[in-house]
Amino acid sequence: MSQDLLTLFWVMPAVGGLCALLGRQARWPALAFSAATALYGLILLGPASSGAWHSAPVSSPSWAFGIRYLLDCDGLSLSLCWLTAFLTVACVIASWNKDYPPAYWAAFLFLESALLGVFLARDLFLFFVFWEAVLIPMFFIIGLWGMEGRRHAAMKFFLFTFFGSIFLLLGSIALVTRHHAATGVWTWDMAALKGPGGLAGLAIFAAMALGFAVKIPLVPLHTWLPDAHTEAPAAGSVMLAGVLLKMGVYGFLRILWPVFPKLSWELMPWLMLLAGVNVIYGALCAMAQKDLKRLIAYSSVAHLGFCLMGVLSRTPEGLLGGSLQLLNHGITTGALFLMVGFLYERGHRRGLGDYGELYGRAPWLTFFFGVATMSSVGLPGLNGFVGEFMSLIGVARVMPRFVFVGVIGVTLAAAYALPAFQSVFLGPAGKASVSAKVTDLDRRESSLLWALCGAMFAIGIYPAPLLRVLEPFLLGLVPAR
Amino acid sequence: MSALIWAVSGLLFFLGLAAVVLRRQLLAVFLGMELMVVAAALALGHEATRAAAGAEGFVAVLLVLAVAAAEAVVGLTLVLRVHWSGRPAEADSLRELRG
Amino acid sequence: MISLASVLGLWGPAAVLAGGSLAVLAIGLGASDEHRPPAWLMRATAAAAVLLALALGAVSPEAARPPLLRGDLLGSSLQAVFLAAGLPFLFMMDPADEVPPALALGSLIGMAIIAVSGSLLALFIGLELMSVPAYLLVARSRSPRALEAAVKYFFAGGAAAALFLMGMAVHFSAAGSLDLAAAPGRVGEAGLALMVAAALFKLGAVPLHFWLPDVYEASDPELAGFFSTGVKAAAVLLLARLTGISQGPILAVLPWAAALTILFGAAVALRQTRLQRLLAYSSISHAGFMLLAVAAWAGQGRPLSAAGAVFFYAAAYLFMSAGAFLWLKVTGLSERSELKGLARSRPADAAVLGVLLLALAGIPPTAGFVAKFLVFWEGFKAGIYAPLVLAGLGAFLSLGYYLGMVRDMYFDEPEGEAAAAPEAGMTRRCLVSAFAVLALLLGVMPWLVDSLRAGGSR
Amino acid sequence: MIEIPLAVYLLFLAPLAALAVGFFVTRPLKPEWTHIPILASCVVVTCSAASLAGMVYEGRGLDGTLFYWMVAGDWSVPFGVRIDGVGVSVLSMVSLVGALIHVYAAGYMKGEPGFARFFLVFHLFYLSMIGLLVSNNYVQFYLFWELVGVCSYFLIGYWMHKETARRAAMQAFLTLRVADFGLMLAVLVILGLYRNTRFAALYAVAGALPAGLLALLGVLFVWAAAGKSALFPLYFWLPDAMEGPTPVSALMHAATMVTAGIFLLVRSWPFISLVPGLPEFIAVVGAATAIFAALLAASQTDLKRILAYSTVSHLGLMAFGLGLRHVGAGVFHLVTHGFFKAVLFLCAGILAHAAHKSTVTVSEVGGLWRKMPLTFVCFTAAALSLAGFPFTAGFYSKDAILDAAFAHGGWAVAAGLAIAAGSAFYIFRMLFLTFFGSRADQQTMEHPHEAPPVMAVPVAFLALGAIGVGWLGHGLMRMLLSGWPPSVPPPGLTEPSHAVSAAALMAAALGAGAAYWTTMRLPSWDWDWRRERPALAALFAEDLGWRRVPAACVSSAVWFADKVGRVLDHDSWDAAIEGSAGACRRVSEAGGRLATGSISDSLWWVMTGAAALLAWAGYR
Repeated sequence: MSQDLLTLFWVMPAVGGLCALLGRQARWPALAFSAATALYGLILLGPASSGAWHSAPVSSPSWAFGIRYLLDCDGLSLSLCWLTAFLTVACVIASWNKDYPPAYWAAFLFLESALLGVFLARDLFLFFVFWEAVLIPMFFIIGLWGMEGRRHAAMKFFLFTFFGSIFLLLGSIALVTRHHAATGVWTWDMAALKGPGGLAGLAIFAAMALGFAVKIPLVPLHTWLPDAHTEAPAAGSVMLAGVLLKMGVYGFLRILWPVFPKLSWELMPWLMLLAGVNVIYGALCAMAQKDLKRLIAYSSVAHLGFCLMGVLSRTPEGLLGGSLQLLNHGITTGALFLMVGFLYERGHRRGLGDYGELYGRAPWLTFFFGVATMSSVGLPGLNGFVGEFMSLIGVARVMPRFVFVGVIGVTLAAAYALPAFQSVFLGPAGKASVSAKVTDLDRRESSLLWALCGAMFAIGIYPAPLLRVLEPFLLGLVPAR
Repeated sequence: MSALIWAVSGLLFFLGLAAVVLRRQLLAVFLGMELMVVAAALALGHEATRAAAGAEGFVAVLLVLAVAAAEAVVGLTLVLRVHWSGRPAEADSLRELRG
Repeated sequence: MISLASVLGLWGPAAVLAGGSLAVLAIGLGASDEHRPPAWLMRATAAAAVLLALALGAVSPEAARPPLLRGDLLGSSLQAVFLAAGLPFLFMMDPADEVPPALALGSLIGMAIIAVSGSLLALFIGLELMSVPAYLLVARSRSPRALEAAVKYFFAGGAAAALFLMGMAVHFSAAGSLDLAAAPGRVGEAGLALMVAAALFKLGAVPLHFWLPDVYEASDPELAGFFSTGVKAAAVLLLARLTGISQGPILAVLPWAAALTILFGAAVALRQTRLQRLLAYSSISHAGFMLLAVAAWAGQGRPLSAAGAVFFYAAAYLFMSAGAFLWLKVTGLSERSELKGLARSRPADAAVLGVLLLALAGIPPTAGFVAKFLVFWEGFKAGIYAPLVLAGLGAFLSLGYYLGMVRDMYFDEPEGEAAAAPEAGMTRRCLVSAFAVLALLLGVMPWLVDSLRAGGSR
Repeated sequence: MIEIPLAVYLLFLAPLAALAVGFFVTRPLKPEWTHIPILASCVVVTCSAASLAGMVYEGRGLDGTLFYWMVAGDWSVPFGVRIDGVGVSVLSMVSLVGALIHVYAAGYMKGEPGFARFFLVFHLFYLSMIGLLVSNNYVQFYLFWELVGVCSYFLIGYWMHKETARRAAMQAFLTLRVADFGLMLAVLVILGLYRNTRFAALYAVAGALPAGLLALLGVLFVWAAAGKSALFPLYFWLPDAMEGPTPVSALMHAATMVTAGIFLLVRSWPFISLVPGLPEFIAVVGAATAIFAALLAASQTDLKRILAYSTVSHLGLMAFGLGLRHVGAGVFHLVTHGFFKAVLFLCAGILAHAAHKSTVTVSEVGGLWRKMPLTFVCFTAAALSLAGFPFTAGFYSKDAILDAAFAHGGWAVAAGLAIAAGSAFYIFRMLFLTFFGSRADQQTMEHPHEAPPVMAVPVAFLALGAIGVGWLGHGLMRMLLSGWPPSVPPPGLTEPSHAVSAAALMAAALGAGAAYWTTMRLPSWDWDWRRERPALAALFAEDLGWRRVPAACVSSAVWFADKVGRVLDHDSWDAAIEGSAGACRRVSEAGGRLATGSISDSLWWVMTGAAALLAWAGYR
């Protein structure tokens, strides 16, 4: 019974997508199904927190080679599913009065169903199928309804991730064959698989980590991110930054840590170095950007660097902080991209110098953007701070000298986010500025942003309940040192 | 004795090969091909006498010659069609399909 | 004693096909020039013969030992594949006279013989019987350069046949018999090398592939579809038979040849402008994957469970490649630039080709992905790691043009007026979309492999 | 669990309620009434602060947890309250001065377009300052520390249309952010090693901390305090922060926010005092800042900028007192400074309000003591207190510091006296230029009028405080003892010997005389030296060249970011990846050319392939 409940969870948006495709007026079924999925997600809280899913009887027959249709849902997966579901509802509402064809709404619902699949799958093969299935809708969202350079950005996005996932596939197969060689059992269950030691283990770990690193993105492999974010439609960037970037870190948490407990601990310093480079490099690139969306894209590179740092430290604070920061970044950057989308709807421009003195014409937009910027800068009292601070505590407990890099990243965050906020919203309106065309948010848009800002404040002021939801799986990853 | 036969067969095979690869006219290439088949048939026939498995070798030679004949029919018609189409039956005249 | 079942199982398909071809010729001869028999009649009889052969093929023969013939599961399953490949070819053929169906049946007979052959001689005869009708079929294609392609195909095929013969002779001298049994010593291996070269030629492996693009480009789309699926499946079977009699040195080269084929095929296909030539090079790349599957299968000591990968790739490729070629025939497009903006002018066609291309690229949840996954899976079990990584990179390169075509269709504006869609019959469109749906479904319901594995381990 | 008195909850709940009511109710409906719930909450906060002060005076300190903020398995960060001597003494000053400035602001900001926005952020600042003073662990301290920084950004940049205000706000925020780097790193290092940052727990284990760690923590705390309390390296944001409205300058940049840095040093005193040489370093930095700022204050023409530099100077003085290990004197001066500096700022505000400008320069005012008597009286009282004349609050607290300087001897004495003289000089120069004899080339204000009561009454109260607070010295010292960490010598307040008082008075009188001589006797001296030596004037305008250093830092950071962002990331690395696609195209075309289309070539390839296979079979 329990597996079918989870199957219903990820199938619901797919069915919605089909309805949207067939119906003439696509946006109403899209809203109905995405809202239903979000509400359904809340119902799963009860069993998820009590870990009821994991003991689910293995009802599904095993296909060849031990591959099985296995779903499970614990705190970490559930919170990421919530993030996906609520951001999808936000995207549907945000692009409500724009005349998109039915395929647009269907693409978002298919994307949501594939993402839910990724977070619920516990079979490595099933995980991989969902992992790749996410690419197709996103490719079409960027490619069909994006900005001017969408063709190139969509191709670059797909090719980058596909390149990574080839190595993920090869690594998974090698892992399963090695596991069979060691234990004589064909299984693809993430919880049961144990990676080999020695050089083979290192090769498998490196291959799978490369697959995930492309998605995080770790710096050398990140050049698809700014293009994809800049060229995607507003709602597309929300989903891209809000959820797709989380799949990489989720992959580390869900697969690499349990399967390679000892090896991942030995490799921690090197990965931490990469995460540190991510933070500093992302912040510096963000400071150099002239386009608002590219700036937020590079800030995502920096924020994901923090998440990875926390997750790498394998301490209770670090793990929980990193995972919480995944959610926080989804909410904060989702809100930022929504607002840039609203701004683009009005002024059709994304440059930093194209606006100015918006506080008079659009006070509510300025207020919400200010709150989101402060949250992204990591102002305590908002959600950004809790996640980043706990991640850095994890780092401090494991590599005290390295926390210096993290704090420099936090300081640099202010150096790129605030000048951008000021030049767009408070600064002088140059002669080429289009601020005249900017009107304030309407009821639909501000209600959306009220929800997101409410979440930012709630998590910032009282994060304990959400941290308790995340705890069950993550505390198991703390190695007994 | 068998070494001599194999030498002759090898020589014939190599000559046919050279013709196939080096010559320009299609007919010459065709002859080279037939030469290679004949060389193989010779070797087969010789080995058939030595082998203990009965008539398998001889049957093989017969069938090979039959198949070579069928091939020749098809090959020559194609070469003639090229000739009739006004192009010299040269390897170089047939270069439109490239890349 | 040879039981009736085994004779039926082994000889049945070839005999029925021969009968069918004679019937077709008879109808053609019988009718005089004024009142020609209806065009579809010939193709219907041919199709009936193929269906009957398929049915007989399903009767799985035990390992009977009549001379020249020996059947096994891989043989009968690949036989089903190339017979199935014949059907769409016959169905989509332009209704001319009785000669093309007869030739097609002739070629199928050759393949059937390879499927059940137990000796090298039978293999040679099957190979030749498969190839010669093919030369004529190419010559009869409508393209202006059909003759040139046919000539190239003939001479290359003839040379390969000569090589095979010489290899057979050398092997015969070492082994003493023409049976498909391992020959002792280095001489036998040398003979085998020549024969494997001929098989690789037929498959289109890289150094020996130069004939393939010209032939596929000049022949009619449905014929090219038949070549890329039927003939290639038979070539795989031929190679599988040959690996049986090798001590090992040849087996070591196969994975590297496969990797080279995949990479070269994908690389060259990137910049092709004519669609049929692009699909030709992509079929070379897929041939590389099939070669890799055979290498992995042979590398593990030819267990039947590993044969699933070879079979499934051939089966999945049948739908994808035949679907793609038949799509060209139905829509009448030939240049890659004509694809630009197709999603707006002809959305249904664009969707069908989109699904086929995603399957060819091997993106989940399509059959192409499951096929590639199985190849990787068997490859890892066989321990050929480096070629697998190269194969993965080849798959990545192939994404360049498969996804490129999808991008052209969906993201670009149509240039110039849309080519007038030929009045292809609705039935043909349904056939092509059926292929696309199958390409999708096979990916989602991999029970097919399960059933084979269960069958194979018996 | 310690029973937490209601007063503590009120400290937080009252402002929160006022903010909620203000934001959701009065702002949309009646923006001009926003200040009413906020003033009410100020009163409640001041009363509860007073009750807590009484509680602590009787020796009943408190350190408890309200709720758990961050939680991870067994580890957690509490959100708690620590009511001890240090906290409450500064809290009572801040709450009282803050409340009065709120009242003043109600009058000063009436009619401003962003009235509601101003009061909401102003009160949020008030709440975060209070939270900072009562928090019981470093993480919560850091929370309010950052919140105060952000509120200062929005308040300094209140008049967004002015370019200078925006630049000042940004400069303030980024400088504070660079300073907070130190505090965050220190807190993380503590958490990394001890997983617990409660003051009580850390004080208990202070002695056992390794020397290296203590040194690092000490330096980081000093770096953070230097930023927030505008000590030498990072002081330049404070004078520019005068772009904000006067109540902001009064509350933030005189009485409360800038003292947060000193408060951090006092809170972390058990660690700093154990680091050999660090207190002396603080003393030197404090003294240098004080003298440097006093010199600059004397050269300014804008009233508020003079007071800004005077604040920098007095913060230096407090640090100087702390550095000389007289924590009591430092805290005492912090409290008294809060009062008299607030009065000075508010009077400057009244002058600006009368001139209907955001700020007034010395040349625009003169001879106002007859037209604005109340302002003159309050200003003079505060000026006397600042200069340290007997019976004023400043006298007691400044002399305590001078006493510490004399006890330390050597350079400290000279520095102490120089500071006393300097501060007397610039404050009396401002007094004479503003209120006495108008200069020949001065443009006097058209019709200066007395401030409305809503502004005058709070100034009067504060002026009384500026005088009377000095007498509470001993009561303050008793309060400081409660909750003082045992490992550190208690903060006593020694009675300054008559010799010290006399010397201080002498220095102050000297300063005042010099001010009188330069402003009244040589009326145009203040303007002449600027015209004759423009280079020197420019040098002073650039804080003796120190302003170029932060400007250089910012431009080099932007240059480096551009190098990394544009050149390294976009032009070279991204181009390389795009280039690889081009390379694939070239390989593909080469492969295509390989197929020449001639039969003999394809046959040649067939034969070579077969030969290769043959060789491979032969070779193995």
